[in-house]
Amino acid sequence: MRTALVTRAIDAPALLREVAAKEHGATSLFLGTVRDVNDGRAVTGIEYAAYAAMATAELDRIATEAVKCFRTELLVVEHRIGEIALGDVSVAIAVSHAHRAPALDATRYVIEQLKRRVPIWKREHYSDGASEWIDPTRSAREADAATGETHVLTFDPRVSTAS
Amino acid sequence: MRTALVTRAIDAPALLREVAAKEHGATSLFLGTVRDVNDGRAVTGIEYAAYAAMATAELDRIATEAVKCFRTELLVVEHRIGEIALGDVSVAIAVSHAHRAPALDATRYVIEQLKRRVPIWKREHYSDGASEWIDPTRSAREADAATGETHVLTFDPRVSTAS
Amino acid sequence: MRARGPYYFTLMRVPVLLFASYADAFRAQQIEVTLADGATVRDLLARVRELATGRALPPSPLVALNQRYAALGEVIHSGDEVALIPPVAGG
Amino acid sequence: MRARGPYYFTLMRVPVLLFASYADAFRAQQIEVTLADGATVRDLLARVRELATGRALPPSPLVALNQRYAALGEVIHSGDEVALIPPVAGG
Repeated sequence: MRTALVTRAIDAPALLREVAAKEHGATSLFLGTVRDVNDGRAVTGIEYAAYAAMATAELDRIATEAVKCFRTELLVVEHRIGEIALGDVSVAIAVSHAHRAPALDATRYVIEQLKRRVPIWKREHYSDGASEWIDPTRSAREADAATGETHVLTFDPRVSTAS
Repeated sequence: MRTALVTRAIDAPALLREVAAKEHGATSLFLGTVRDVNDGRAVTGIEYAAYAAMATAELDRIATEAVKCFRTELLVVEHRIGEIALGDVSVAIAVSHAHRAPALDATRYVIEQLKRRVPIWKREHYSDGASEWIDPTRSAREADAATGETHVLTFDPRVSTAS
Repeated sequence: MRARGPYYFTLMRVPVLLFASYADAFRAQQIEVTLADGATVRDLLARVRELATGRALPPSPLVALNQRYAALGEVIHSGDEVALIPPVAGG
Repeated sequence: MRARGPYYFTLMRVPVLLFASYADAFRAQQIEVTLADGATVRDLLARVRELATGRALPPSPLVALNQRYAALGEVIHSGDEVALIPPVAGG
Protein backbone atom coordinates (compact mmCIF):
# COMPACT_ATOMS: atom_id res chain seq x y z
CA MET A 1 0.00 0.00 0.00
CA ARG A 2 1.26 3.47 -0.88
CA THR A 3 -0.36 6.88 -1.07
CA ALA A 4 1.21 10.16 -2.18
CA LEU A 5 0.56 13.75 -3.12
CA VAL A 6 2.75 14.45 -6.13
CA THR A 7 3.70 17.56 -8.07
CA ARG A 8 4.82 15.70 -11.20
CA ALA A 9 2.84 13.89 -13.88
CA ILE A 10 1.17 10.68 -12.71
CA ASP A 11 2.53 7.62 -14.54
CA ALA A 12 -0.42 5.22 -14.83
CA PRO A 13 1.52 2.33 -16.43
CA ALA A 14 4.06 2.52 -13.58
CA LEU A 15 1.22 2.21 -11.05
CA LEU A 16 -0.10 -0.86 -12.89
CA ARG A 17 3.35 -2.43 -12.65
CA GLU A 18 3.57 -1.48 -8.98
CA VAL A 19 0.43 -3.44 -8.04
CA ALA A 20 1.07 -6.44 -10.29
CA ALA A 21 1.49 -9.76 -8.48
CA LYS A 22 1.56 -13.27 -9.88
CA GLU A 23 -1.01 -14.49 -7.36
CA HIS A 24 -3.43 -11.68 -8.27
CA GLY A 25 -5.74 -12.23 -11.25
CA ALA A 26 -7.47 -8.84 -11.30
CA THR A 27 -6.17 -5.30 -11.56
CA SER A 28 -8.31 -2.18 -11.47
CA LEU A 29 -7.16 1.33 -12.32
CA PHE A 30 -9.13 4.55 -11.98
CA LEU A 31 -7.88 7.83 -13.43
CA GLY A 32 -9.38 11.26 -12.84
CA THR A 33 -8.51 13.74 -15.57
CA VAL A 34 -9.08 17.46 -16.05
CA ARG A 35 -12.12 18.16 -18.21
CA ASP A 36 -12.29 21.08 -20.62
CA VAL A 37 -15.81 22.07 -19.64
CA ASN A 38 -17.48 22.28 -16.23
CA ASP A 39 -21.03 23.56 -15.68
CA GLY A 40 -20.98 24.81 -19.25
CA ARG A 41 -17.91 27.04 -18.80
CA ALA A 42 -14.78 26.53 -20.94
CA VAL A 43 -11.93 25.56 -18.62
CA THR A 44 -8.39 26.49 -19.66
CA GLY A 45 -6.46 25.15 -16.68
CA ILE A 46 -6.70 23.77 -13.18
CA GLU A 47 -4.86 24.24 -9.94
CA TYR A 48 -5.09 21.79 -7.04
CA ALA A 49 -4.18 23.01 -3.54
CA ALA A 50 -4.01 20.83 -0.44
CA TYR A 51 -3.68 20.95 3.30
CA ALA A 52 -0.73 18.71 2.64
CA ALA A 53 -0.15 17.18 6.06
CA MET A 54 -3.79 16.30 6.59
CA ALA A 55 -4.40 15.26 2.96
CA THR A 56 -1.50 12.84 3.25
CA ALA A 57 -2.83 11.49 6.56
CA GLU A 58 -6.41 11.21 5.30
CA LEU A 59 -5.36 9.48 2.06
CA ASP A 60 -3.41 7.04 4.18
CA ARG A 61 -6.41 6.41 6.43
CA ILE A 62 -8.66 5.76 3.42
CA ALA A 63 -6.14 3.39 1.83
CA THR A 64 -5.73 1.56 5.14
CA GLU A 65 -9.51 1.15 5.42
CA ALA A 66 -9.61 -0.29 1.88
CA VAL A 67 -6.70 -2.64 2.53
CA LYS A 68 -8.43 -4.01 5.63
CA CYS A 69 -11.91 -4.19 4.14
CA PHE A 70 -10.99 -5.70 0.76
CA ARG A 71 -7.95 -7.70 1.90
CA THR A 72 -5.20 -6.67 -0.45
CA GLU A 73 -1.97 -4.84 0.27
CA LEU A 74 -1.48 -3.96 -3.39
CA LEU A 75 -3.21 -0.60 -3.52
CA VAL A 76 -1.62 2.65 -4.65
CA VAL A 77 -3.13 6.14 -4.70
CA GLU A 78 -1.52 9.28 -6.11
CA HIS A 79 -3.09 12.73 -6.23
CA ARG A 80 -1.43 15.51 -8.15
CA ILE A 81 -1.15 18.98 -6.62
CA GLY A 82 -0.36 22.32 -8.32
CA GLU A 83 -1.11 23.64 -11.79
CA ILE A 84 -2.13 20.92 -14.21
CA ALA A 85 -3.14 20.99 -17.84
CA LEU A 86 -6.37 19.88 -19.51
CA GLY A 87 -6.41 16.14 -20.04
CA ASP A 88 -3.74 15.53 -17.42
CA VAL A 89 -4.34 12.93 -14.74
CA SER A 90 -5.19 14.49 -11.37
CA VAL A 91 -5.74 11.29 -9.40
CA ALA A 92 -4.92 7.62 -9.93
CA ILE A 93 -5.94 4.57 -7.94
CA ALA A 94 -4.51 1.16 -8.79
CA VAL A 95 -5.49 -2.04 -6.99
CA SER A 96 -4.80 -5.69 -7.61
CA HIS A 97 -6.47 -8.66 -5.96
CA ALA A 98 -6.80 -12.38 -6.45
CA HIS A 99 -10.41 -11.75 -7.55
CA ARG A 100 -12.17 -9.09 -9.59
CA ALA A 101 -15.01 -8.01 -7.29
CA PRO A 102 -12.86 -6.78 -4.40
CA ALA A 103 -10.40 -5.15 -6.82
CA LEU A 104 -13.25 -3.12 -8.34
CA ASP A 105 -14.90 -2.46 -4.96
CA ALA A 106 -11.66 -1.19 -3.43
CA THR A 107 -11.12 1.19 -6.35
CA ARG A 108 -14.59 2.64 -5.95
CA TYR A 109 -14.27 2.90 -2.18
CA VAL A 110 -11.06 4.89 -2.43
CA ILE A 111 -12.27 7.38 -5.06
CA GLU A 112 -15.59 7.95 -3.27
CA GLN A 113 -13.96 8.49 0.12
CA LEU A 114 -11.17 10.59 -1.37
CA LYS A 115 -13.70 12.94 -2.97
CA ARG A 116 -15.56 13.34 0.33
CA ARG A 117 -12.75 13.47 2.87
CA VAL A 118 -9.33 14.47 1.54
CA PRO A 119 -8.63 18.20 2.03
CA ILE A 120 -7.73 19.08 -1.54
CA TRP A 121 -9.24 22.01 -3.43
CA LYS A 122 -9.52 22.75 -7.11
CA ARG A 123 -9.39 26.18 -8.72
CA GLU A 124 -10.57 26.34 -12.32
CA HIS A 125 -9.29 28.97 -14.72
CA TYR A 126 -11.76 29.98 -17.44
CA SER A 127 -11.33 31.29 -20.95
CA ASP A 128 -12.69 34.70 -19.86
CA GLY A 129 -9.76 35.15 -17.44
CA ALA A 130 -11.79 34.43 -14.31
CA SER A 131 -10.94 31.68 -11.86
CA GLU A 132 -12.90 30.01 -9.10
CA TRP A 133 -12.52 27.53 -6.28
CA ILE A 134 -14.88 24.66 -7.00
CA ASP A 135 -17.45 23.83 -4.32
CA PRO A 136 -19.01 20.43 -5.17
CA THR A 137 -21.62 20.97 -2.43
CA ARG A 138 -22.91 24.18 -4.00
CA SER A 139 -24.55 22.74 -7.09
CA ALA A 140 -26.32 20.19 -4.86
CA ARG A 141 -27.53 22.94 -2.52
CA GLU A 142 -28.64 25.16 -5.39
CA ALA A 143 -30.51 22.28 -6.95
CA ASP A 144 -32.24 21.70 -3.61
CA ALA A 145 -33.14 25.39 -3.32
CA ALA A 146 -34.56 25.35 -6.84
CA THR A 147 -36.77 22.35 -6.20
CA GLY A 148 -37.60 23.21 -2.59
CA GLU A 149 -36.09 19.94 -1.40
CA THR A 150 -34.05 19.82 1.74
CA HIS A 151 -32.45 16.39 1.65
CA VAL A 152 -28.76 16.35 2.39
CA LEU A 153 -26.71 15.26 -0.59
CA THR A 154 -23.39 16.08 0.94
CA PHE A 155 -21.35 13.99 3.27
CA ASP A 156 -20.09 15.14 6.65
CA PRO A 157 -16.87 13.29 7.39
CA ARG A 158 -17.17 14.16 11.07
CA VAL A 159 -20.09 11.80 11.33
CA SER A 160 -19.13 8.75 9.31
CA THR A 161 -15.46 8.62 10.21
CA ALA A 162 -15.96 8.95 13.94
CA SER A 163 -14.85 5.75 15.62
CA MET B 1 -16.56 1.49 -28.94
CA ARG B 2 -14.30 -1.36 -30.03
CA THR B 3 -14.03 -5.02 -29.12
CA ALA B 4 -11.52 -7.59 -30.30
CA LEU B 5 -10.12 -11.04 -29.80
CA VAL B 6 -6.35 -10.70 -30.14
CA THR B 7 -3.46 -13.15 -30.36
CA ARG B 8 -0.78 -10.64 -29.37
CA ALA B 9 0.03 -9.03 -26.01
CA ILE B 10 -2.60 -6.56 -24.76
CA ASP B 11 -1.20 -3.03 -24.46
CA ALA B 12 -3.02 -1.46 -21.50
CA PRO B 13 -1.48 2.02 -21.85
CA ALA B 14 -2.57 2.09 -25.50
CA LEU B 15 -6.15 1.29 -24.44
CA LEU B 16 -6.04 4.14 -21.90
CA ARG B 17 -4.99 6.50 -24.68
CA GLU B 18 -7.69 5.12 -26.96
CA VAL B 19 -10.52 6.03 -24.55
CA ALA B 20 -9.09 9.39 -23.44
CA ALA B 21 -11.26 12.42 -24.28
CA LYS B 22 -10.98 15.97 -23.06
CA GLU B 23 -14.64 16.11 -22.08
CA HIS B 24 -14.32 12.93 -19.99
CA GLY B 25 -13.10 13.30 -16.41
CA ALA B 26 -13.02 9.62 -15.43
CA THR B 27 -11.25 6.61 -16.90
CA SER B 28 -11.55 3.06 -15.61
CA LEU B 29 -9.38 0.14 -16.63
CA PHE B 30 -9.78 -3.50 -15.66
CA LEU B 31 -7.13 -6.10 -16.39
CA GLY B 32 -7.45 -9.84 -15.95
CA THR B 33 -4.10 -11.59 -15.59
CA VAL B 34 -3.03 -15.22 -15.41
CA ARG B 35 -2.50 -16.35 -11.84
CA ASP B 36 0.20 -18.82 -10.84
CA VAL B 37 -2.10 -20.83 -8.58
CA ASN B 38 -5.69 -21.95 -9.02
CA ASP B 39 -7.52 -24.18 -6.56
CA GLY B 40 -4.19 -24.84 -4.89
CA ARG B 41 -2.51 -26.26 -8.01
CA ALA B 42 0.65 -24.63 -9.40
CA VAL B 43 -0.15 -23.32 -12.88
CA THR B 44 2.67 -23.12 -15.42
CA GLY B 45 0.76 -21.77 -18.41
CA ILE B 46 -2.63 -21.02 -19.85
CA GLU B 47 -4.35 -21.47 -23.17
CA TYR B 48 -7.50 -19.62 -24.18
CA ALA B 49 -9.68 -21.03 -26.95
CA ALA B 50 -12.73 -19.37 -28.43
CA TYR B 51 -15.69 -19.94 -30.69
CA ALA B 52 -14.27 -16.95 -32.49
CA ALA B 53 -17.25 -15.81 -34.55
CA MET B 54 -19.68 -16.01 -31.65
CA ALA B 55 -17.21 -14.64 -29.09
CA THR B 56 -16.68 -11.62 -31.29
CA ALA B 57 -20.43 -11.16 -31.72
CA GLU B 58 -21.19 -11.63 -28.03
CA LEU B 59 -18.42 -9.24 -26.95
CA ASP B 60 -19.87 -6.73 -29.35
CA ARG B 61 -23.37 -7.22 -27.93
CA ILE B 62 -22.11 -6.75 -24.37
CA ALA B 63 -20.18 -3.60 -25.28
CA THR B 64 -23.22 -2.23 -27.10
CA GLU B 65 -25.39 -2.86 -24.03
CA ALA B 66 -22.84 -1.00 -21.86
CA VAL B 67 -22.60 1.89 -24.31
CA LYS B 68 -26.37 2.31 -24.29
CA CYS B 69 -26.86 1.80 -20.57
CA PHE B 70 -23.97 3.95 -19.33
CA ARG B 71 -23.97 6.49 -22.17
CA THR B 72 -20.43 6.57 -23.40
CA GLU B 73 -18.98 5.55 -26.75
CA LEU B 74 -15.45 5.36 -25.35
CA LEU B 75 -15.32 1.74 -24.33
CA VAL B 76 -12.76 -0.80 -25.53
CA VAL B 77 -12.54 -4.51 -24.75
CA GLU B 78 -9.78 -6.89 -25.82
CA HIS B 79 -9.55 -10.58 -24.94
CA ARG B 80 -6.41 -12.51 -25.72
CA ILE B 81 -6.65 -15.98 -27.28
CA GLY B 82 -4.00 -18.70 -27.54
CA GLU B 83 -1.12 -19.66 -25.24
CA ILE B 84 -0.29 -16.99 -22.72
CA ALA B 85 2.28 -16.79 -19.95
CA LEU B 86 1.81 -16.34 -16.20
CA GLY B 87 1.27 -12.69 -15.33
CA ASP B 88 0.22 -11.79 -18.86
CA VAL B 89 -2.98 -9.85 -19.40
CA SER B 90 -5.82 -12.05 -20.71
CA VAL B 91 -8.55 -9.42 -20.83
CA ALA B 92 -8.65 -5.62 -20.71
CA ILE B 93 -11.62 -3.28 -20.46
CA ALA B 94 -11.09 0.48 -20.70
CA VAL B 95 -13.90 3.01 -20.37
CA SER B 96 -13.99 6.77 -20.08
CA HIS B 97 -16.95 8.92 -19.12
CA ALA B 98 -17.67 12.47 -18.03
CA HIS B 99 -18.32 11.08 -14.53
CA ARG B 100 -16.77 8.38 -12.38
CA ALA B 101 -19.79 6.29 -11.36
CA PRO B 102 -20.85 5.24 -14.88
CA ALA B 103 -17.22 4.68 -15.89
CA LEU B 104 -16.80 2.22 -13.01
CA ASP B 105 -20.26 0.68 -13.51
CA ALA B 106 -19.64 0.09 -17.21
CA THR B 107 -16.32 -1.62 -16.47
CA ARG B 108 -17.94 -3.95 -13.99
CA TYR B 109 -20.87 -4.66 -16.29
CA VAL B 110 -18.59 -5.69 -19.14
CA ILE B 111 -16.34 -8.01 -17.11
CA GLU B 112 -19.30 -9.68 -15.35
CA GLN B 113 -21.20 -10.25 -18.59
CA LEU B 114 -18.07 -11.32 -20.46
CA LYS B 115 -17.34 -13.99 -17.84
CA ARG B 116 -20.90 -15.32 -18.08
CA ARG B 117 -21.61 -15.09 -21.79
CA VAL B 118 -18.60 -14.96 -24.10
CA PRO B 119 -17.71 -18.42 -25.49
CA ILE B 120 -14.06 -18.50 -24.48
CA TRP B 121 -12.46 -21.42 -22.66
CA LYS B 122 -9.34 -21.68 -20.57
CA ARG B 123 -7.05 -24.67 -20.33
CA GLU B 124 -4.57 -24.62 -17.46
CA HIS B 125 -1.27 -26.45 -17.64
CA TYR B 126 0.07 -27.67 -14.30
CA SER B 127 3.56 -28.29 -12.99
CA ASP B 128 2.86 -32.08 -12.90
CA GLY B 129 2.37 -32.08 -16.71
CA ALA B 130 -1.42 -32.36 -16.57
CA SER B 131 -3.76 -29.87 -18.19
CA GLU B 132 -7.44 -29.20 -17.77
CA TRP B 133 -10.26 -27.13 -19.22
CA ILE B 134 -11.53 -24.90 -16.43
CA ASP B 135 -15.23 -25.14 -15.58
CA PRO B 136 -16.14 -22.19 -13.34
CA THR B 137 -19.57 -23.74 -12.68
CA ARG B 138 -18.07 -26.92 -11.24
CA SER B 139 -16.62 -25.49 -8.03
CA ALA B 140 -19.98 -23.82 -7.36
CA ARG B 141 -21.83 -27.09 -7.95
CA GLU B 142 -19.40 -29.07 -5.82
CA ALA B 143 -19.70 -26.54 -3.01
CA ASP B 144 -23.49 -26.88 -3.22
CA ALA B 145 -23.26 -30.66 -3.13
CA ALA B 146 -20.96 -30.51 -0.11
CA THR B 147 -23.28 -28.23 1.84
CA GLY B 148 -26.52 -29.75 0.59
CA GLU B 149 -27.60 -26.40 -0.81
CA THR B 150 -29.32 -26.19 -4.12
CA HIS B 151 -29.30 -22.49 -4.93
CA VAL B 152 -28.16 -21.62 -8.44
CA LEU B 153 -24.90 -19.72 -8.51
CA THR B 154 -24.47 -19.92 -12.23
CA PHE B 155 -26.00 -17.77 -14.87
CA ASP B 156 -27.94 -19.04 -17.87
CA PRO B 157 -27.47 -16.58 -20.71
CA ARG B 158 -30.48 -18.03 -22.54
CA VAL B 159 -32.72 -16.53 -19.91
CA SER B 160 -31.33 -13.09 -19.25
CA THR B 161 -30.35 -12.15 -22.77
CA ALA B 162 -33.60 -13.12 -24.40
CA SER B 163 -35.27 -10.02 -25.80
CA MET C 1 -43.19 -28.84 -54.55
CA ARG C 2 -40.87 -31.75 -53.91
CA ALA C 3 -42.24 -35.27 -53.69
CA ARG C 4 -42.32 -36.58 -50.10
CA GLY C 5 -39.71 -39.15 -49.18
CA PRO C 6 -40.37 -42.28 -47.15
CA TYR C 7 -40.60 -40.13 -43.98
CA TYR C 8 -43.46 -37.91 -42.97
CA PHE C 9 -40.99 -35.15 -42.04
CA THR C 10 -38.25 -33.89 -44.29
CA LEU C 11 -34.91 -34.72 -42.68
CA MET C 12 -31.93 -32.39 -42.44
CA ARG C 13 -28.35 -33.15 -41.60
CA VAL C 14 -27.16 -30.56 -39.10
CA PRO C 15 -23.47 -29.95 -38.41
CA VAL C 16 -22.86 -29.22 -34.73
CA LEU C 17 -19.72 -27.33 -33.67
CA LEU C 18 -17.85 -28.54 -30.59
CA PHE C 19 -15.26 -26.69 -28.52
CA ALA C 20 -12.84 -27.19 -25.63
CA SER C 21 -13.93 -29.97 -23.25
CA TYR C 22 -16.77 -31.07 -25.58
CA ALA C 23 -14.39 -31.33 -28.52
CA ASP C 24 -12.10 -33.43 -26.31
CA ALA C 25 -14.98 -35.67 -25.16
CA PHE C 26 -16.28 -36.26 -28.70
CA ARG C 27 -12.73 -36.31 -30.13
CA ALA C 28 -14.03 -34.02 -32.87
CA GLN C 29 -14.53 -30.34 -33.51
CA GLN C 30 -17.74 -31.03 -35.35
CA ILE C 31 -20.35 -33.79 -35.43
CA GLU C 32 -23.40 -34.19 -37.61
CA VAL C 33 -26.89 -35.17 -36.45
CA THR C 34 -30.02 -35.86 -38.44
CA LEU C 35 -33.09 -33.91 -37.41
CA ALA C 36 -36.61 -33.64 -38.69
CA ASP C 37 -37.60 -30.34 -40.21
CA GLY C 38 -39.09 -28.25 -37.41
CA ALA C 39 -36.90 -29.87 -34.74
CA THR C 40 -36.04 -27.77 -31.72
CA VAL C 41 -32.91 -27.32 -29.65
CA ARG C 42 -34.43 -29.83 -27.21
CA ASP C 43 -34.70 -32.39 -30.04
CA LEU C 44 -31.10 -31.69 -31.02
CA LEU C 45 -29.87 -32.38 -27.49
CA ALA C 46 -31.88 -35.63 -27.31
CA ARG C 47 -30.30 -36.78 -30.58
CA VAL C 48 -26.77 -35.87 -29.42
CA ARG C 49 -27.32 -37.80 -26.18
CA GLU C 50 -28.11 -40.95 -28.21
CA LEU C 51 -24.54 -40.92 -29.48
CA ALA C 52 -22.05 -43.08 -27.58
CA THR C 53 -20.11 -40.00 -26.46
CA GLY C 54 -23.26 -37.97 -25.83
CA ARG C 55 -23.28 -38.98 -22.20
CA ALA C 56 -20.29 -36.68 -21.69
CA LEU C 57 -22.71 -33.73 -21.83
CA PRO C 58 -23.91 -32.07 -18.62
CA PRO C 59 -27.65 -32.13 -17.79
CA SER C 60 -28.47 -28.95 -19.69
CA PRO C 61 -25.70 -27.84 -21.99
CA LEU C 62 -25.86 -24.42 -23.64
CA VAL C 63 -26.62 -24.36 -27.34
CA ALA C 64 -25.96 -21.52 -29.75
CA LEU C 65 -27.90 -20.96 -32.96
CA ASN C 66 -26.28 -18.61 -35.42
CA GLN C 67 -23.89 -17.33 -32.75
CA ARG C 68 -26.54 -16.56 -30.15
CA TYR C 69 -27.57 -18.59 -27.12
CA ALA C 70 -30.78 -20.44 -27.90
CA ALA C 71 -33.67 -21.55 -25.67
CA LEU C 72 -34.70 -25.23 -25.66
CA GLY C 73 -37.86 -24.52 -27.64
CA GLU C 74 -36.22 -22.68 -30.51
CA VAL C 75 -36.62 -24.27 -33.94
CA ILE C 76 -33.52 -25.23 -35.90
CA HIS C 77 -33.59 -24.47 -39.61
CA SER C 78 -31.51 -26.02 -42.35
CA GLY C 79 -28.34 -23.95 -42.75
CA ASP C 80 -28.34 -22.66 -39.16
CA GLU C 81 -24.95 -22.55 -37.48
CA VAL C 82 -25.37 -24.83 -34.47
CA ALA C 83 -22.88 -25.14 -31.60
CA LEU C 84 -22.71 -26.80 -28.19
CA ILE C 85 -21.17 -24.38 -25.71
CA PRO C 86 -19.23 -25.79 -22.73
CA PRO C 87 -19.22 -23.72 -19.52
CA VAL C 88 -17.40 -20.54 -20.52
CA ALA C 89 -14.24 -19.44 -18.72
CA GLY C 90 -13.04 -16.23 -20.31
CA GLY C 91 -11.79 -13.17 -18.49
CA MET D 1 0.71 25.34 39.65
CA ARG D 2 0.55 28.69 37.85
CA ALA D 3 -1.13 31.66 39.54
CA ARG D 4 -4.52 32.46 38.03
CA GLY D 5 -4.69 35.55 35.81
CA PRO D 6 -7.47 38.12 35.89
CA TYR D 7 -9.81 35.67 34.12
CA TYR D 8 -11.49 32.68 35.63
CA PHE D 9 -10.39 30.58 32.64
CA THR D 10 -6.87 30.45 31.37
CA LEU D 11 -6.80 31.88 27.85
CA MET D 12 -4.95 30.41 24.90
CA ARG D 13 -4.10 31.94 21.55
CA VAL D 14 -4.94 29.39 18.87
CA PRO D 15 -3.58 29.65 15.32
CA VAL D 16 -6.18 28.55 12.74
CA LEU D 17 -5.05 27.40 9.31
CA LEU D 18 -7.03 28.58 6.28
CA PHE D 19 -7.04 27.18 2.76
CA ALA D 20 -8.41 27.84 -0.71
CA SER D 21 -11.64 29.90 -0.65
CA TYR D 22 -11.36 30.52 3.09
CA ALA D 23 -7.81 31.83 2.71
CA ASP D 24 -9.10 34.10 -0.08
CA ALA D 25 -12.03 35.34 2.05
CA PHE D 26 -9.83 36.09 5.06
CA ARG D 27 -6.93 37.27 2.88
CA ALA D 28 -4.70 35.14 5.08
CA GLN D 29 -3.45 31.57 5.30
CA GLN D 30 -3.67 31.68 9.07
CA ILE D 31 -5.57 33.67 11.69
CA GLU D 32 -5.33 33.57 15.44
CA VAL D 33 -8.22 33.47 17.90
CA THR D 34 -8.26 33.64 21.67
CA LEU D 35 -10.12 30.82 23.41
CA ALA D 36 -10.67 29.84 27.01
CA ASP D 37 -9.02 26.64 28.15
CA GLY D 38 -11.55 23.85 27.61
CA ALA D 39 -13.13 25.58 24.60
CA THR D 40 -14.71 23.34 21.98
CA VAL D 41 -14.80 23.42 18.20
CA ARG D 42 -18.21 25.08 18.54
CA ASP D 43 -16.65 27.87 20.61
CA LEU D 44 -13.90 28.27 18.03
CA LEU D 45 -16.44 28.72 15.24
CA ALA D 46 -18.40 31.28 17.29
CA ARG D 47 -15.20 33.25 17.85
CA VAL D 48 -14.24 33.12 14.16
CA ARG D 49 -17.70 34.36 13.20
CA GLU D 50 -17.20 37.46 15.37
CA LEU D 51 -14.39 38.54 13.05
CA ALA D 52 -15.35 40.96 10.28
CA THR D 53 -14.54 38.33 7.62
CA GLY D 54 -16.06 35.50 9.64
CA ARG D 55 -19.36 35.94 7.86
CA ALA D 56 -17.72 34.44 4.76
CA LEU D 57 -18.03 31.04 6.43
CA PRO D 58 -20.87 28.67 5.51
CA PRO D 59 -23.40 27.63 8.21
CA SER D 60 -21.41 24.67 9.45
CA PRO D 61 -17.84 24.65 8.18
CA LEU D 62 -15.67 21.59 8.71
CA VAL D 63 -12.93 21.89 11.29
CA ALA D 64 -9.86 19.69 11.62
CA LEU D 65 -7.96 19.15 14.87
CA ASN D 66 -4.51 17.65 14.48
CA GLN D 67 -5.25 16.65 10.88
CA ARG D 68 -8.51 14.86 11.62
CA TYR D 69 -12.06 16.08 11.16
CA ALA D 70 -13.45 17.15 14.53
CA ALA D 71 -17.00 17.15 15.90
CA LEU D 72 -18.45 20.40 17.30
CA GLY D 73 -18.15 19.20 20.90
CA GLU D 74 -14.46 18.28 20.77
CA VAL D 75 -12.22 20.20 23.14
CA ILE D 76 -9.32 22.20 21.73
CA HIS D 77 -6.06 21.97 23.63
CA SER D 78 -3.16 24.39 23.57
CA GLY D 79 -0.77 23.30 20.84
CA ASP D 80 -3.44 21.54 18.74
CA GLU D 81 -3.17 22.06 15.01
CA VAL D 82 -6.48 23.68 14.08
CA ALA D 83 -7.76 24.21 10.53
CA LEU D 84 -10.94 25.33 8.82
CA ILE D 85 -11.66 23.05 5.89
CA PRO D 86 -13.58 24.46 2.90
CA PRO D 87 -15.72 22.01 0.89
CA VAL D 88 -13.18 19.58 -0.55
CA ALA D 89 -12.87 19.09 -4.31
CA GLY D 90 -10.12 16.58 -4.93
CA GLY D 91 -10.22 13.73 -7.37
